[in-house]
Amino acid sequence: MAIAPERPRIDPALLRGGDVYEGTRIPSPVPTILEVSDEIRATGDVLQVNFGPNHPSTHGVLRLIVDLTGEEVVGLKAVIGYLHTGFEKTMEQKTWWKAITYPERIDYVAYQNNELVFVLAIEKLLAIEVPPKATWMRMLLCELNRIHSHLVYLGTSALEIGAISMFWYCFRERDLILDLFEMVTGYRMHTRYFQTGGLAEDIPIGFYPEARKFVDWMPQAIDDYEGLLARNAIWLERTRGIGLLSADDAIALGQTGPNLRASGVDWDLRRREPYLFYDQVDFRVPVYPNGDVYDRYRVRVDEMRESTRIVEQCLDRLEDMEGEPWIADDRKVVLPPREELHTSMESLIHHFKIVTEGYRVPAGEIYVPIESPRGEQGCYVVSDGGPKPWRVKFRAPSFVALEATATTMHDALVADLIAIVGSLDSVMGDTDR
Amino acid sequence: MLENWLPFLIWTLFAFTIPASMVLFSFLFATRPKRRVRARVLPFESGVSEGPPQQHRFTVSFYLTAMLFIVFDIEIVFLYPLAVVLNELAWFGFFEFLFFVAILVVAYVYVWRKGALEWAR
Amino acid sequence: MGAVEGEAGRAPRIGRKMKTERLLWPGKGPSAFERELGPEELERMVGLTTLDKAVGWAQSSSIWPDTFGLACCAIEMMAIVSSRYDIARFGAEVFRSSPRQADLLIVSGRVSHKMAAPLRQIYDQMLEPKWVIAMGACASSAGMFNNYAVLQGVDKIVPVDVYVPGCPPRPEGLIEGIVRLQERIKAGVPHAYEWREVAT
Amino acid sequence: MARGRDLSYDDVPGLIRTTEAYGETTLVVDVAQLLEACSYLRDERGFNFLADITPTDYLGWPSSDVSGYIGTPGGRDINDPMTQGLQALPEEKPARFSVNYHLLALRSEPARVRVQVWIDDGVAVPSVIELWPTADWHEREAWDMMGIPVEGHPNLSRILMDDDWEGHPLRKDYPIGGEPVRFSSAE
Repeated sequence: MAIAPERPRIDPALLRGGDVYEGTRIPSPVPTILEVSDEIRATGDVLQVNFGPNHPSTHGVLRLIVDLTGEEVVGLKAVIGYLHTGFEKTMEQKTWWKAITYPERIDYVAYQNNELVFVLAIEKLLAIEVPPKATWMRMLLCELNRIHSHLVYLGTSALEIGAISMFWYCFRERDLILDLFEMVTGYRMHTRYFQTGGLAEDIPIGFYPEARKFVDWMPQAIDDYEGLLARNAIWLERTRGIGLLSADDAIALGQTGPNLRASGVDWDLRRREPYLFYDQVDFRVPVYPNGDVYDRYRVRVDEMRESTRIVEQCLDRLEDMEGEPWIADDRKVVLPPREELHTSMESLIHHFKIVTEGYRVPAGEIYVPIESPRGEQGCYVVSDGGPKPWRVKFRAPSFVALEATATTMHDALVADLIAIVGSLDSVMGDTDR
Repeated sequence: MLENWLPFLIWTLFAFTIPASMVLFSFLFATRPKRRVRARVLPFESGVSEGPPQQHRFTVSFYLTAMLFIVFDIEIVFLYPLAVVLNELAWFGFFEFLFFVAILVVAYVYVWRKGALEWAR
Repeated sequence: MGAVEGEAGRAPRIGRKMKTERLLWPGKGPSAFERELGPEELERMVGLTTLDKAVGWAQSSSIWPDTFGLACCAIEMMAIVSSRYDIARFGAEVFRSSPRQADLLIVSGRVSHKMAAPLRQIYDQMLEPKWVIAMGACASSAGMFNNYAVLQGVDKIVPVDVYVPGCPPRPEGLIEGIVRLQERIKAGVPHAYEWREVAT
Repeated sequence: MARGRDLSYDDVPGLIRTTEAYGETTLVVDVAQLLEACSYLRDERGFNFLADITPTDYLGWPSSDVSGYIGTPGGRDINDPMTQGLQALPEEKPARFSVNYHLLALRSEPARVRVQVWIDDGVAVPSVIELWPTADWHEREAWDMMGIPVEGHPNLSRILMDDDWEGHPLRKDYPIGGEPVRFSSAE
């Protein structure tokens, strides 16, 4: 049973290199399990090792059952599910309003993007018009969150490969970003700041100068990282030409985001299917041709620079938007302001209805994809017109990224295994949902 | 005769008492395990270890790496006595040392060109 | 710090600090345990000799956590090692990955049923004296996930010493949990597995 | 074969109906001809990327009236006054389970389509691993969480739940589990 007997040609307009090896390296009967070939099994030297749930180098509770001959990886099987939290079942029990806080815990490194994708899905079903100030602020926070996610990736995967000081560099900037989140939303992680129809609160007064300071400082910080790693002989030796993934295999395995752009396919949802105001913002989509660990690193570092530029442009727009509404004023869905409750009976009824039973979303099903730091984060929502979602399903880019472990493990050593799993940048909460 | 051995004896005394005290104190003050648990006997395999460690055959490439280590690293042992008497031997000792290292470099280049340093592909 | 109320009617005793030396924070005053139990009862109950105090001080000053990162709390657990929060000031920055060398198991994140068996096995493989911190709402009580997949509180399978609230708790919150644990060790409070069986 | 935005999908084999809502096209396909439809979409229409396979359980889909702010299928008209009374019954579903294949044409003018298949409990769905290898884990998750048998899948086993777990948690008749809490707003 050949896998994908003949692949459809990829649109050459999207390709920037990416033909890293000819043919396909996807293992044949089961695309996600690398079987030990018979002659190696015959030598009897195969040692099965558990990179189990509690392993320092797997990011979270991923379990890899690896067959080794000496240092060489000849067999691999990923076992997931050790962090399955039953999000989708739990969200079906909660009203729309309460369910918004669940998606943040799914991909707990890119929490703003997850929350955004669920809120966008609800707003699309409700056909609510979100004020521009809220949309710009959402874009700003999501880009800050993208930098935060890439910093956590860079810090931990460089730590695994041996560049331990990178961890302290990256977590220094991460805390700067979390200070901004804390100033705007009141808490460092899982901010629950996006509300159906806009934002939960207005933007605090001192936020813009603080964000300006961060935007001015970030490019030098990225220069520090690149100074440490870009021409570091050990880093190049450990990452270049390792974990190869060609453009065909990447698309066949459903890779998205930096994993796809590092394999030479120019595909970024912010550019191809713009949502929010990404078409009014100018940024460059970094694409690299070689499809190895080093290119995934380069894509993510360049994306940090681009995100800083986007944050800067969002700030320019936001600064002359003082006093504009930051949430829609559709009383059926949005809580009326507090002071209005004392005077008008009608808003009291609205407030009561929204808080107790929850607003209702018209019946229908919808799939909204956005570009999260790991790739296409889709949210498929089915509503039966009631106050609770009927079905919520998150298309998790990390779930798909781990499918590529078997393909990228082609003649890798044990040390490369750690670099490859780190470069796929999968978050286990997102994988197991 | 004794006095030039005295410093050595004092040094040996310290070298013996310090590790012994560590072992003794850690044994004396250790808190005994409350319950004998089967899991403690198992090897740690990231949380999913089933049974006692089975015997595995290790590939021959590890043997090769061990041999290389011995060839190039244990040579230092031969250089210790040289270092002690180097000033008496003066130049002769130094050239002897250079000749010794030259042999090693030849061996190193041979091994390197043969590709033994790369992991057996 | 507030006076420690004695029995009804008696003059409230001003809680004075225990004899255990307060190197870190001399002016801090009595810790939570000393306030609750009062210095005399605790010392009488536990009967600390100077040797126990020395061992307690040694154990608490270098408590090595096990890298047991599960979910979002693991990211904040990593943050306590970073330069701004720096757990090295409390001697706990060495994160050991094997349970043989770890004293403290920080359960950081939600424990799914599939992960419960490995968690219990790792706890058993840790050598005494060992302590457990349930970090975050999910480890303490499954937090917002009251469903089929998540273990309702890690103290159902592992005796827990300190519960740290928060979702995820701030790095300062976790450091406060570790400092509280150190005070318990110095005060000689017995380990969780000695006086608290696993909650059924 | 027109490369441009050919919007009509009438020549998809096994097509039952096409619905357009919220800017998305949904092709309801007969389950027997799912493989032909998918390979046609992939080879002729350029949908070379499978984003997601999503099973949904419609057991107990509300046949009763649904009051409240029901708007037109195209979305709500905000300025006309909302009526409180019964507006529209959500339409009846052909079968209990719907399996949705979200396809994406990864090309310069991108296109998305949802291939929807309606099956009852126990009916098997053909595996599309041959067309898109990424379907491997998606189908295993569909089997694990919703109990949808996938025939032709080389390694159909549980992926998220424990191997000895009984029942399929995401089904509507599967209890939410967890512990009863004293003060819960769950009505």
